[in-house]
Order: sequence, then structure tokens, then C-alpha cells
Amino acid sequence: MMRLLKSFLKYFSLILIIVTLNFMLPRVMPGDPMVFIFGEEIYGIAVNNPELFAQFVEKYGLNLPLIEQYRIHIINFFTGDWGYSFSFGRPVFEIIAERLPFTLLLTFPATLMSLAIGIAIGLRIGWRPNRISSRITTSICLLIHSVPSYWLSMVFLLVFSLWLRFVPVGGAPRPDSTLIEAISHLILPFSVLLLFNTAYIAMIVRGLTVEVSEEEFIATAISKGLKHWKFSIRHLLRPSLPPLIFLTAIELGFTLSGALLVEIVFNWPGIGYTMLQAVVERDYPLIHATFTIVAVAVITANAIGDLLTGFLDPRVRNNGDIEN
Amino acid sequence: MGTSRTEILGFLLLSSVFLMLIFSFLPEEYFGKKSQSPYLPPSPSNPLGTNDIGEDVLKNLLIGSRASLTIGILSALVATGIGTLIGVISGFFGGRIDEFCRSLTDLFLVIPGLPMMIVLAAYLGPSYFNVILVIGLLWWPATARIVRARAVQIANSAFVEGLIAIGAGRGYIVIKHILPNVYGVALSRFVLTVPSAIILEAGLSFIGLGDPRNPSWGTALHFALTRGALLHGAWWTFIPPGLCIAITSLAFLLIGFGIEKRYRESVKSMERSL
Amino acid sequence: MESLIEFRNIDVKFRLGKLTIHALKGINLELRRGEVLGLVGESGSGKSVLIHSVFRTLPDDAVLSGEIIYKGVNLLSMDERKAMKLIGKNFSLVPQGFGSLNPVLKSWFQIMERPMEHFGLKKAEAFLVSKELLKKLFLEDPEKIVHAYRHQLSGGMLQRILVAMGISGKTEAIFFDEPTKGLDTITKEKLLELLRFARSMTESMFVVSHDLEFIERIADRIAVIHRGEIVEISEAKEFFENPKHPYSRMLIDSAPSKGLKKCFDKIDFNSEGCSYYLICQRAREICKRNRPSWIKLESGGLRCLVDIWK
Amino acid sequence: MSSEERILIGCELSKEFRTRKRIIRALQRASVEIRKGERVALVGESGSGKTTLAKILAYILKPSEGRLVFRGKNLAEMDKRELRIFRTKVQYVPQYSDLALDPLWHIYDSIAEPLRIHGMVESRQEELERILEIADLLNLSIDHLRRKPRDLSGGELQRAVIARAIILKPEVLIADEPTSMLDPVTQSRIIWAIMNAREKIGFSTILITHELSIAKAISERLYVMFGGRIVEFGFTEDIFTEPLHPYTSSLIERDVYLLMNEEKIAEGGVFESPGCEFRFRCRFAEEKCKTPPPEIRMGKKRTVRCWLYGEPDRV
Repeated sequence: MMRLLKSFLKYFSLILIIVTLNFMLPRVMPGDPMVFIFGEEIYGIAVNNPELFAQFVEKYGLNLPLIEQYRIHIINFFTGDWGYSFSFGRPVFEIIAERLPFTLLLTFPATLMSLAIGIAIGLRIGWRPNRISSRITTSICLLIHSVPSYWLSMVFLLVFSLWLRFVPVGGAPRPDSTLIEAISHLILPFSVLLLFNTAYIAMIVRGLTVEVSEEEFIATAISKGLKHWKFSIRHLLRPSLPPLIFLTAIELGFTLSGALLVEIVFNWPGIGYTMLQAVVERDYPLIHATFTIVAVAVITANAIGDLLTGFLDPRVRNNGDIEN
Repeated sequence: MGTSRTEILGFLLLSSVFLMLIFSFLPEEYFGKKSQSPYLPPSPSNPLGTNDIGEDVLKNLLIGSRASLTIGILSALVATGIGTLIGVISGFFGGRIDEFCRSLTDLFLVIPGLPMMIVLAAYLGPSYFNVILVIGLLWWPATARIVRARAVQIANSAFVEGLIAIGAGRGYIVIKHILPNVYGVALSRFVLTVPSAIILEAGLSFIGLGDPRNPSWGTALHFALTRGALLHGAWWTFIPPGLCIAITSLAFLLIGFGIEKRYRESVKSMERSL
Repeated sequence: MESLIEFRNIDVKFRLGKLTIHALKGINLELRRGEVLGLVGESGSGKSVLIHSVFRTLPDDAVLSGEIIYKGVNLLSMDERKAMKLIGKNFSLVPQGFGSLNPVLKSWFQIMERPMEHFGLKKAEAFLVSKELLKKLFLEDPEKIVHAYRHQLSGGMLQRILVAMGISGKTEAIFFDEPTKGLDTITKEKLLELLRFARSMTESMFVVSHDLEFIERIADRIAVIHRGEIVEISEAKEFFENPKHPYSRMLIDSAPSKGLKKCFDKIDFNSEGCSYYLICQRAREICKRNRPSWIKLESGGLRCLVDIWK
Repeated sequence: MSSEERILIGCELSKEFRTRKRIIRALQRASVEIRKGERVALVGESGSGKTTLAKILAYILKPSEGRLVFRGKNLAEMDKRELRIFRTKVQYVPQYSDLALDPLWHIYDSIAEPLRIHGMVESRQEELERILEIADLLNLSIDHLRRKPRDLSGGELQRAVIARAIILKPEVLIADEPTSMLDPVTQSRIIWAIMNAREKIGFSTILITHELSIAKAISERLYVMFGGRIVEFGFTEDIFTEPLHPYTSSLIERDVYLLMNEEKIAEGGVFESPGCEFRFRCRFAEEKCKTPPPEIRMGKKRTVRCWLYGEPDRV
């Protein structure tokens, strides 16, 4: 139990640090903090009618000492008041709540499927790396690995929707559209993400498998003449699960950023697309919100990864006494 | 250990990219003329056609290589430099210092790269220097972790124990023994970080936060998307920059894996494992 | 005694960077049914490579040729999956050291993995059998240890689990790879007890070791290997009383209990004559120039020049 | 025989390691003395504290209690300069391991390194001569010197490590199980190399081993260790002709009785309850053994730590 508490504290403090970062940035950066808190256009309007300006200063306690402001900021964060987005004319939290499901709809299944396929491929190309089929698969994964995800989306868009007209040019399915229509919108971004994450995970699993197959206990396992799939799972995959989970959780930051950019190409109204709009409009509260959501997602993934590692790796769970 | 085929292919690709860098410094008249009509398809005068404002795509591509390559390499250098330093310190000295470095590494590992850069770029304004600094500051934990593992292995080995018995000072041991042994790992990490840095920078420019004064391959993609090159079917404006990023990353990845493989071989001794 | 497994000119080469290492140079050896065969040699003599060639655990770039005959079938010519199934069913390997156990599987599971795979043993049943086995191997309370992972085992416990792995389920032959490496005298005594018990659970045993004193107390027949070649095979008693090959005699003399006589470093690996010319009592002029060949003797064989033995 | 002059003395040395759950008493009040040119052996099972004692004598490990004295000067009070001199006089050869020498350095440079650190050599030429001299002593050829550690066999690597330790012509060489993982032939080559070098340079040797027969073959005086304590010490022939402590006698006769109750004592030299650590495996164990036995002097330079030998007279 102690271990769980300790890791919960660690990850909670990480979230706190992210929130503090959001709080500090506008106040540390050169220029008037008000600009960063309200966004440029609004700052222009607010300047010339003082009472609106005063009303906001009052609401966010900007005239209070820093510590007070910090306290309010923290409370606001956890009560869901993430500030007001002027470019959308709505509270930031509402926008995020509306757009997040779209991103999850895209990234969650893609990540899960790519984990399964990626592990299967990774085990195969890692176990006998010198086979011709392994070499070819590895170079394909390497190729996908080195290509920017959003560029691949543009190519897919060009080929499948412009030239071959299979799929409409991006955009989200309207709530009333039929299942096929919805899928036709989803299929391109989903396949890009799937392709990308699978290549990524396959390369990670390949590295781990090559490493584990040099261990001594592999010879013992082979001598038992197990069926290949049993051998792969028990003696290749199981021992490398802890590092695999750790690496995947770490790389999530990178893969998530890729996913956000893919959304932009396909005008898929998720967090990525929102981030682009926020950047274009210089809507700072919204920029902070999108950053926080992604950071929190990565932190949660790492927390889950930590939990799973504890569960899967006996060395971590009970390194002293034996219990059944 | 001869250089393996992968490394040779890597060097070939890399030399082609550096060739582009050199060509970018050619004087004006070598390039296609600036023409009034946008989206001209590839023609003898403009080998790669023109983009949305009539500029020659090939010229932008070559100039773009300057920003992408330098940012990629410099930020990877900063990242691996910091990573190696922290890795060696926490690996060799251990104890509380090690504990502190590890929590620092865990913290930075969790911060997502691109969103962080977007926030900072939004504040600091897009500038060449900020991008290098930010990638460097966000990407050192991966190197630190691997370098630390190797440093710990060396620090606890029998020959360092023997050195202490001979009376060698800590500084001497770090410089003469820890650093050279960690160099192989750090070098392969550096080469493998460059592609991520290039793709990350391209992502930032793709969103529109790239440095306008130093357009990179990402900037070309940004304009291609926002100015509707895609709808015009003007593939020649965005296919080449993407390919260049891919080739450069592939080159560095191949070389990086080659070095890593050679380093792993040099440590393992075959004869005694018979 | 008819032979269980027969090695016919087994040849193994590895590539190390530019140079290739010739680990085994045409090994001819047979493991007879019901005997304990000891394969003895210095480290780097290639003795473990022979075991790896049976279980196909050689590295990818190794080149293996020759025949391993088991029940009239050459295992090397069979397709890999079928051969491994046959090997897994009839033979078992007892490795050495903590590294040879899977770090994330419980001990009882690793002991019973082989019988569960080949004899259709169910998990619950296998769990009980593993406890039974460990009790037979002088372990007071196996309740706790069956659930232990690799990092929770002491030296003594590890040894019993490795031997239990070898004797769980029916086997025709158990292969031991350097069982005494790095053990101190007391633990070596305990291992002897375990091996004697293992002897009763199987037909024949193949023990590879560099520890002559240990082999003397367990093996029926002894084969000596040096730089990838078998130099002598003979019955155990006869081998220790009067070893025929000079290298065998040197090995016996160099055992620590014999007072560390200085009698080595004079083997020069000349290609045309016999390399052991300088340390051989029976050496004659002809030994310098022509290669020794294998002579069959009633109790085994010897790599020497024929006419010396006439 | 060794002259009377005592170079290295360790009195009442103990060492404790703290882990989260327990305190491991690896070494308990061990006293040792080494004379000039003397051949000493430390024998005991794994976990008996012999490696800990060896590292304390070489001052790589600082003792929790007790004093280490070199030529009349306590190590704890030595300043930097004196410590450096000590480092050249007392050398340590670690247990056999793959990382026994820096994998990137050539063997020649690894052996020459001590000379360069202590600036013992004026010219490259003199350095070359000294290295060739030492290499010849340990029959390492020029070709070996030019190679890297990964191209050497186990025996050659260990001999190179020994060459590095004795290049400074020390007064005491502490060899910690130099041959435990190697086969008999390589083992005897290494032991012979050490003894051969010893005759030429004249350093005294402390050999740590669990191989009783090696200790018998090459040592004048013997310390037998069990459970972190020195249970018996004296001249090697006396101990082998008439072992006093039950543990020593069962070690010599390879007594199977020891096998039985091995599980009772906790592993790794951890003994919660004080008293004689050997009582769980001792034939003659009685109530008295629960209290720690005193060190009883049984004649000139011969002591045993066991209640069997009557009341403790002044040591």
C-alpha cells in the first residue's frame, strides 16, 4: 500500500507543477500579465471601458497579492473554472469538455489496437532479427517512424479523398449522419494514427525482445520445447512488459502531439484542432487549457503505467519476503 | 568492427541532405524565377513548380534545410549534453544526488514536448533560439536515463574498485574511465535524438509558430495547408518537404542504430562466452 | 549398452567480427542408455557448445553441421518445430546460476513448465507435484519456496529448483551445464547429493564440467575435450587410475587437491604434428610431424598415433 | 620464513551494512596481522565475511569499528600524502569479473596506469621495461599487451589484473578469490603466476579463497572464517594436522553432516541472535554456545573461538 500512496503523491505533485506552470507563465513573461490572461483583442476592448476591466480584475483577484492569486487559481482549476475563452465566447472548460471526446474517440482505440498489433510484430521481428521478413518489416517500421505524422495525413488526404474520392475531405460527422458516413470521416485519421503508433510500438518491442533474447533463461526456456506462441508470451513478452509499459507511457507525449497535428490536417474538432485555433487567435487561457489536458493525459498514462508495472513485475512488488 | 550496411546507407542519405544545405547558398540566378502565377506545376524553369505566392518550391526547400538541420542538430546536442552530464553525475556519485537527479528526470519526462513548446512559443514569440533551447530542455531525460544506467554499471565494476585501491582520484576516474565508456551510449543517443528534434521543430512550424525569418521544411507544410495547396491538388508544394524530413530522420536513425549495435558488440566478448 | 544419442562429426563455427572461431572440430561421441557421461575441459574448450547444439540454443550466426542421432533419426535434419517438440519431451537441461531462471515467473511454474507442455499436466496437479519434488530434494518447507521468484532465492534454494526442473516429468536424459561453476566446497557436496537423486529419476545423464574432482564422484564414463576436439574417452575408474592422453594427465594433475604442480604452458598448437608433443611421456620423433588420429580402444578411444599403441 | 616485522595490523575490525529491513553484521571484531614477505590465506564459505575483511585491509571499505594500522600508523589518522603512499604499498586484486579492466583501454595502458598516476616513471622507455618485466613474470606475451580485455581468455585477463596490481612493487598483495569462477588448469596458472611474482618482488600475500586445497598449497598461516568472525587461526600445517574448531575439521574432512540443517540459519551472514554462529550446524553445540565464544589462545600464534576449549584466558 505504501508504494501506491507514494506514487499517487508523486503524480499529484506533477499535476500541481503543471498548474503552477500555467499560473507562473503569464506573470513571468515580458509584457503586461493582463494581456496574457485575457488574450490580445479583449485586452484592447477592455482597456477603454474600465468597469468591464475592473470586473474581471475583481473576478480573478488580480489585484490581490501573488499568493492569494495562486490560491484562487488552484481552486478555480479543480472546480473547473479554467478562465474564459474570448475567441469562442464561452468558458474554456466547456470547450474542452466538448472537444475532448472527439480526440479520445480517435486516439484511444488507435492506441489500443496499435499496442496489440505492435507487440505481435515487435515480438516477431525481434526474435529472429536476421530473417529476410524481419529485416523488411523493420525497415518499413523505421520508414514510418521517420515520417512526420501530419505530413502522412496530408498525403493520405490527397490520395484517398482528392484523387480517389473515397472519403470526404476531413471534418467531423454531423450528429445525425449515418454510421457509414461517420466511419468515412473517421477512417483516414484513424488509419494514419494506427499506422504511426503501431510502427512506434513495434520498434520499441523489437529492441526489448532483442535485448531479452540474450538473457540466459531464454536457453532454458528453449530447451523445454514449448510451442512458439507460449514461449514468446511467457519468456519474451512477460519479462519485457515493465520496460515496455514505461517506454510507451513516456513516448505518449510524443505520439499524442502527433495525434493533435493529424487532427489539424483532417479538421477533426478535437483538442489538436482547438489548440490551433487558440494559437491563431492568441487566446492564452485556451492555449493553457489544451496544454494542461495533454499534460494531465500523459501524467495519468504514466500513473497507470506505474501501477501496472508494480502489478506485473514481482521484483518491484515484494523484493523481500515471499508471499503467495 | 566494420561499419555495417545500415550505417553506409545512413551516411549516403545524410550526405545527400548536406548537399542540399550547400546548394542553398548558391547565388540567386541558379534558381527558378519568381513568377506571378501561383501553383505552377513542375517545369524546366521551376523543377519543383511554384507555391501559393509564386515562389520557387525548390529554392524554399533548400533554404528550409538550413533551419531544419541546424535546429535539429543543435537542440539534439543541447539535449544529449545536459542528459550525459546529469546521467554521469547521478550514476557515478549515487546517494542523494542520484535521488534528486532521478526525480528531476521523472518530472521532465512527463512534460509533453509539442504542447509545451506551443505554450512557450506563444509567449516568447517564434524564434530560432527559443526552439533550440526548449527542445534541448525537454529532451535531455531520455539520454540521462540511458547514460546513468551505463555510468552505474561502470562505477560499480571491478576495475573502478581497483582504481580506488590504487589511489586514483574521483575526478581522474570520471574523466579517464567513466566518460569514455559512456561516450558510445551518448553518441548513439545524440544521433537518435536529431530526428525527433527535426520532426518536433517541423511540427511547431506546421502550426504556424516557426520562426518566419528562418523558414524550415515545416513552414512550407504550414503554408501548403493553410493556403489550400491541398485543395488545389498542388502536391509538389508539400510532398518534397515531407520527403526531406523523412530522409534526414531516416539517415540519422540508421546511423544511430548502427553505432548502438557496434557499441553493444564491442562490450560483449564472444571468446569467453564459449 | 546401446546408445541413446550419438553425435557424428559435429562441427560448429562462430563469426566474431572479421575472424571466425572454430568452436567444435568434428565431435564423435555417444551417450549410452543408463550411464552418466562426464564431458570435461577447460573454459573455452567448447564443451558447453555441444549442449547448445543439442537444444539448438546456439547464437543466430553459428554454423552447425554433422548429425545428432536419436532413435535412428537425425535431429538436425528434422524441421525445427518437430525436433524441438521431440527434444523437449525426452530430454531436460539443468542450467547454472541465477540468470537461468525467468525473473517474472514463480519457481513452481518454471519447474513444471516442461511436463505441463508435453504430458498434459494441469496447473493444480503440477503445483502439488512440484512441492513433492522439492520435499524429495531435502527442502524442509517447500510451501514458501514454490511461490518465490528468482530474486528471492538463496544459493541453496536455487540449486534445488534447477535440479527439480531437470527431473520433473519423465526424461530419457538430463543434461547438466557446468553445475559446479562458482560453488564453494560445501555447496558442491550438497549438489552431489541432488545429482545422485536425479540419477534415480532418469535413464542417463550428460554432465559438462571443468571440475574433475566432482566428475570423478558422479560419472561412469569420461570424455576429455580440448580446443574443440575430443582427446580421450574412457571408463571413469580406468581414466583416473591411468590416463592415457598427456592432456588428460595434465588436467588430473592440475586439480588443486594435487598440490598445484606446474606442468602446463607447453602446448604449442602446431598444425602438422601433435600439439601435445612437449608434455607427452610416450612422445617420439614421428609425433612431431604427423597428425594424431582417433584410435578406438575397448574402453573408449584416444587421439594419438596408432603405432605407439601397437 | 617471514621476518618478525609486522607491516599491516587490523584489530577488532567490524563492518555493518544497513538495509531497510535489517542490519547485516558482515564482519565482527576480526583481528589480523601480516608480516613482511609472509604468505597468509583467508578461508571460508561465501557470506563468511572474507571479502569484506579483504576490502577493509585494502582500505577500499571503511570499518564500522576497529583500527587498521600500516607500519605503526593508523589509517584513519593518515593525511592525503601518507594515504597515497599506503595505496602504492598495499594492492588489491578484485574477484574475477568481466569488467576487471577498462574495456576501451589496451592491456598495456591498463597495466601502466598505476605508474602514471603515481608518477613513478620518468620516461616512456623505463615504463616499457618495467611492464615487460612484470608481463614476463606472469607469462603475458607482447601480443597480449597489445590487445583489449574482450580479446583475452579468462585466465589471461586475471593475470593482466594481477600485473596491474604488482607493477608498483607493493609490500602486501590482497587477492580476493582470483580464481573462483575459473577451471582448475587456469586456476593453477594464476596461482603459480602470483607465487612466481612473489618470489621475485618479495611482497607478502593475503589470498582469499573457499578452495581449501589452494590455501593449503600456498600459505604459511591460515585464518578460517565463519559467519563474519575469525573462528580459528594459526600455522597452516598445524591447522591441517590438528584442526581445533568443529567447522574447520568438517571443512577439511568434507563432512556431510553440514548439509542437513542449512536452512535454519538465515542466508548472507545475517545472525540476529548473538552467540556462536556455527551452533546450528555444530555437532557439539550446547546451551553455552548461545553466548558469543571468546578467543582462546592455544599456544604460540594459535587461537580458536569455541567453548569446547575451556575458559577464556587473557588473549
